[in-house]
Amino acid sequence: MPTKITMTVNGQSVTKEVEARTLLVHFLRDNLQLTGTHVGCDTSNCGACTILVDGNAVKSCTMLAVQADGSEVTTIEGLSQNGEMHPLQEGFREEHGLQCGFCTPGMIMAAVALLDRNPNPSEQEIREGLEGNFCRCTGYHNIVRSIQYAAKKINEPKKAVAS
Amino acid sequence: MTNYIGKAVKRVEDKRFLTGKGRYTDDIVLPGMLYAYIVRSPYAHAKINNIDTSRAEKMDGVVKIYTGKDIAESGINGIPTGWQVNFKNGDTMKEPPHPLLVADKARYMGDGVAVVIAESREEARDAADEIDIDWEELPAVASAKKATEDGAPLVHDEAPNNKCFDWELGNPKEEVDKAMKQAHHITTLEFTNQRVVPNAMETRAAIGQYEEATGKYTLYTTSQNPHLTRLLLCAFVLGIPEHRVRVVAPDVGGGFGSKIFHYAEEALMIWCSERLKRPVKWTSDRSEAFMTDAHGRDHISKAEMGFDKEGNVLALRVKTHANLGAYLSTFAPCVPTWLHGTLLQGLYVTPKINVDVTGVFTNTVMVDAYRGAGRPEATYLLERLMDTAALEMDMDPAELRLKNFIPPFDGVEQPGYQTQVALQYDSGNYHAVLKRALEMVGYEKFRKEQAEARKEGKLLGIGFSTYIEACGIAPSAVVGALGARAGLYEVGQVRVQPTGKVSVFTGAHSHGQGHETTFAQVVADRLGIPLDDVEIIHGDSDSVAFGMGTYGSRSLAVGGSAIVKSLDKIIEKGAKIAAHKLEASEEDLEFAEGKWTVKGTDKSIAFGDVALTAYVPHDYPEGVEPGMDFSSFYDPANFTYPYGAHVAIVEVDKDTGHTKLKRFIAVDDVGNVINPMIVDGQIHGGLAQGIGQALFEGAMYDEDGQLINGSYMDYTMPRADDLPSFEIDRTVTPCPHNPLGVKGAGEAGCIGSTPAVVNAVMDALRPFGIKKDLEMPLTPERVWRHMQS
Amino acid sequence: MHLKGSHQFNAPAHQIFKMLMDADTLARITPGVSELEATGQDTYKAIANVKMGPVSGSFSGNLEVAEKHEPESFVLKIQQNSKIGNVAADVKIDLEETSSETTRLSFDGKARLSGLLARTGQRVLSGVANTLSKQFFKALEEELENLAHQPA
Amino acid sequence: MVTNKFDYIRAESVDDAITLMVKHGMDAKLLAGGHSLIPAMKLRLNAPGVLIDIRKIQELRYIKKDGNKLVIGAGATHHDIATSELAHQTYSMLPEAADLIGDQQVRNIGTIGGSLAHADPAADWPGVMIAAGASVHLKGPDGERSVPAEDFFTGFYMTELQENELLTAISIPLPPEGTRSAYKKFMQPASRFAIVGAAAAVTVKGGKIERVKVGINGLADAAFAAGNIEKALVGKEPTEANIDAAVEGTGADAMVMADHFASEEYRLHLAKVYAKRALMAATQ
Repeated sequence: MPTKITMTVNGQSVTKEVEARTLLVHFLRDNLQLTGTHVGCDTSNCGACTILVDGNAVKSCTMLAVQADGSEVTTIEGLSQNGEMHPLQEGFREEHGLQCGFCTPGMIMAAVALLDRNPNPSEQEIREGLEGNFCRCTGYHNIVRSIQYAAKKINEPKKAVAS
Repeated sequence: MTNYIGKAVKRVEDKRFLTGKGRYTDDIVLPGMLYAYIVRSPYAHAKINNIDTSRAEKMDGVVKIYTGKDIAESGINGIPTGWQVNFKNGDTMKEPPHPLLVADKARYMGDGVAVVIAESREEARDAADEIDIDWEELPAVASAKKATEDGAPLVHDEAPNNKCFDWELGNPKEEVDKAMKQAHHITTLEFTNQRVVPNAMETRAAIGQYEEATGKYTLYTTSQNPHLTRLLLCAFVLGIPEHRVRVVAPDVGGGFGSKIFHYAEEALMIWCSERLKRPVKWTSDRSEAFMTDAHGRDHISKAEMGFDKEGNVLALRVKTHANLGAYLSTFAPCVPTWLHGTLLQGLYVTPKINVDVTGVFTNTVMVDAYRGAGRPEATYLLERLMDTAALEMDMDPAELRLKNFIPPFDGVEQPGYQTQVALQYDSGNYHAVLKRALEMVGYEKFRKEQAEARKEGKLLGIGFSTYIEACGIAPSAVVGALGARAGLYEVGQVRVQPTGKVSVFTGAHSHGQGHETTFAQVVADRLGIPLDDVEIIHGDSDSVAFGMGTYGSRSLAVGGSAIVKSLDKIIEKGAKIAAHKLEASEEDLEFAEGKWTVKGTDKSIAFGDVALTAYVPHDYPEGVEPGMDFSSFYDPANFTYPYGAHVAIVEVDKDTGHTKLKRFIAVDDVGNVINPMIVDGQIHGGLAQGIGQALFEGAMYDEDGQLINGSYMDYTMPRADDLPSFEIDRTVTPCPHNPLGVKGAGEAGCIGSTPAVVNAVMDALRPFGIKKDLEMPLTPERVWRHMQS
Repeated sequence: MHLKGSHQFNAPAHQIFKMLMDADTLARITPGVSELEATGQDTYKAIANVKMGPVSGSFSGNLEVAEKHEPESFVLKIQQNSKIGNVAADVKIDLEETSSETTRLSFDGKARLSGLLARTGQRVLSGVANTLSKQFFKALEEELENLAHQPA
Repeated sequence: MVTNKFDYIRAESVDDAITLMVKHGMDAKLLAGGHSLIPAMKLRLNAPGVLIDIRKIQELRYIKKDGNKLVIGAGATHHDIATSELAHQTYSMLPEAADLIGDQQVRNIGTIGGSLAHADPAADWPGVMIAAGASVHLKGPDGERSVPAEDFFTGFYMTELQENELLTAISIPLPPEGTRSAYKKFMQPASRFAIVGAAAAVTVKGGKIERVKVGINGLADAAFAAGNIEKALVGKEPTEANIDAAVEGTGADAMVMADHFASEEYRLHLAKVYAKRALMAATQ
């Protein structure tokens, strides 16, 4: 029995009919063609499917689309603003925080939430903050650097933007 | 600025990945696409008495269900292997059929039995639950050693004692035995190099698309090796015409070896699509991936190393049982033999070496190349022997290595080093990497700290590992003689467009390695044009002439060299055109900074103008063809031989046995470096995987052949907080036989790191006596038990 | 998976043995078993529903009582299949009279799991086994108590 | 990755949820955070016909002081507790344990009520609740009742919750002055559930231990109170030697679990080590 759901995804309101069992990640990928959110496991460990729901990082493979009815959802596709990369996207590029790119969207979304709560994390706090995200390519070394890069950029006085 | 080689150029591929616009196989949706779900054996070994699909066929959305019987009746050959290793007595290795779906009997937990094809993923999954299979469970065997014992269950009736082959390399056994007799000290280790699961973050997926109107087949697949997949698919499995088959490996989310091989699902999707006249997609779940992706390692070895009084190595004797799994995967026979036995010289002047390997079938998923493939196993064996010998002989493990290293040679002035096990090393200065690593670690200071810590009851340990690997696989004639059923050259095509922009087609495949950047750097640098004017195209058999894929750290050494060959041809032809336009002779021209200049003058013509002339040949040299497009096949003269020294420092919790990796130092020599940022990244990733094997990872089959840790709830993947920041450096000894002087960096980290960590734990446990039979992964309980014993 | 446990009952061995040989009683006290139907001498068809935390499955298969040595011991052979995996177990049950009115029941055996259960259930298996055996012992105790309270 | 089919109903209130449970009976499951249930359903280890979603019931999501008690609504997420100043002031082991559950994504969604009702023996909350002397509040069609945490966990995934009952809140008596607490956990490296977790709450007065409560999870099929420690330590000085002696025998009469990560023997050893670590952290 399909259910009608409405949510705001990357700033746009969408209304669709879904089966109750449709996972949020499948809803994003199949119904909205937002294939940047990936599925890396089936036990809620790897974090490749991490997105923001109402500002909180969640694993979209462990949430039903119907549970997100009425929510505000942000995926990797909604992160850049006005064609400008988010400091984390920039950081991952500058510090070579990605290789195959598969874990990257989930990793970045988890990092967005991490910096949101702790704008000045230590290396250890970054490493612990990423416990819900697996990367098999980078050994995490450059991911940590990428997040440090972004933290620095976010915390810089906004004079560059103002001028 | 067009000087790109050696610069940490930011990756050109990143933008799409960072914005969620990567295009992986499962992202692709084709019109009219159907979805496949594969029903798999829950048993490691079982007869299929009957399959009843009648209820499932009536389920909503089900289009068709095929079983192993349908496959058998259509007369399809199974999946072949790409390498032949014969028995010592000359008999051909056992190569039992490997059907796309089994009809009579399942031979490992996960063996495909039936495929349900439905209008949606959900409907295919629902219907699969309604298939009734009458199984008759048979006794199973999972251990390579047990499988060879008399009376063990037989995986294939045609392979007595489950032996696929037995194989020997090195000096005659009698010579080695004789040398051992003269040894002052012999260090012996018996251990398992455990089975690990590659776990690329993207699971495998395949879409088969057959278009009736054109007779064309397209396979989208998560492959490191699209052309080889096409060749195997067409020539061996389905017998379909290769010129009508296109294999596309789009963005691929990591491979680490597991995506080199041609898998049954790829052929199955094409076969189903041909019958149903609609595209069919299969995407593996992670649980399915654990059961069906080829695993790595799984050697049971006995290794003995003999030393004289001064600690000089006299001889090495190795006996290995290598688990191959239930069927032969693409490179399976090659990994424990030619990629393992040949590396047992290591960095040492061991005068006598004999290695004996038995390849064994078991009721487990296939075992094949995993990052390093054979070389990590060889390195683990040697480096555990070295540290253990040092402990037993009360010598310093670093000193023992320095004493036994092969002296430096550059492969130009001094010849390459001929080993006892078939290979000839290209160039190396092994003392330099270890000395640099010791310096970085602050070795003397550490030993003092360690002594202090021990007084306080703290368990600090340091472990070493030095390694060499054979990469840049490989000279075709050599590998052909060793049993490869294909050549191992690479193809590089450079197409200069009329406006001077350059499209480069490579048979190497990038799935994280950054070819689109590194290769573009090589091209832009050589042609003296902006990086942005170069596009690297890979992974599509319709675009690229041919290719042997990416594995064995071969892309730049072999694939890059093929591109360089084509670039040379472009520059040579360009010179003819330039000479004509400049009214000078070719010999008077020089090519630099993207232009041909008449030596000693300011008369020049830019690359772009020459390109345009080649395509608009109004005023053109006689006898020269229009256009600028060259393809080259590069077949290397030898393997390349990266090497390095790794050092781990650990602290073991005395109460729990938990190991904390505190520092990891790696000094690698991968030859010349095109993009240091990318090389560093490759090293980091390899280190994490090697450390993972030492401390966390290991596939566990119980004695009934059930994989009992087939999910991330039970199989430990290294996480960010399990690892320290890595301290890495390198030395540069160029490869003397390829035009770029590169050796390869993809596997280095994974090869050197595992034994360093294990050795460090053993060193930490030194106050409890000399511990050597601790099995990987070094779980807290195992370490704790050692402290109790 | 190794299955092992023991419990002391306030009843003589022959009484417990008899009770365990009775299909109706066995169906009542075996956790999850909803149906036990005799298919021959000491062989049964069994249907079980196991609901425990994250796992819920309907099993069906056979149960056989073998190597009977009344009243000391017997072997329970169980084969149960389900969509989430299959279980095969051989469990030896020993009844040792510790006094004229008390008996120690011990079991020792092996359960072999296959499929999804084997692959994903390792973390929970020994807990499941512990709880199931606790439930079994408790139910058997209650059954014995009921019997004791019934007029002879 | 595809669950069986089911119907989904979002409950608007606690009473609504209870009515729905009564209506749908055994076929229904409550969906709180869903981080245990949904993965099991994706693997088809479980297939309820109806899911009653209680995640959005606002009346369940709070952390407040009520008289001499800290009351945590069942819908409070692990993250809510990890960042609650009130929880920290009451027992520092509350945010300490919350922070060790899963990962940030899990903590954002997973709820304390869901975790306690699920009663995974390797979960962290049961041991902490026992050490805190908490009571679990339940509401069903026949009214409300409360059960001491110590009695609530009855077995593997089994609790005192009866059919159609909903766990609504946890109340924790405010500890006497001089009380400190800690939660220490030895993680299963893959899942990061506890192989052994030990929560300790210790009240020291005049240099002597006046009250001590230790809850152990992960070791046995249900979390339990380590009575041996309590007996051994009350009235004693909180010295390392006394603690060493007190943790001997921890879990000796428990039905200890074993798996390929940790044998019975090792788990028992860890129980002692972690009980000691928690006690040391709460006293030194």
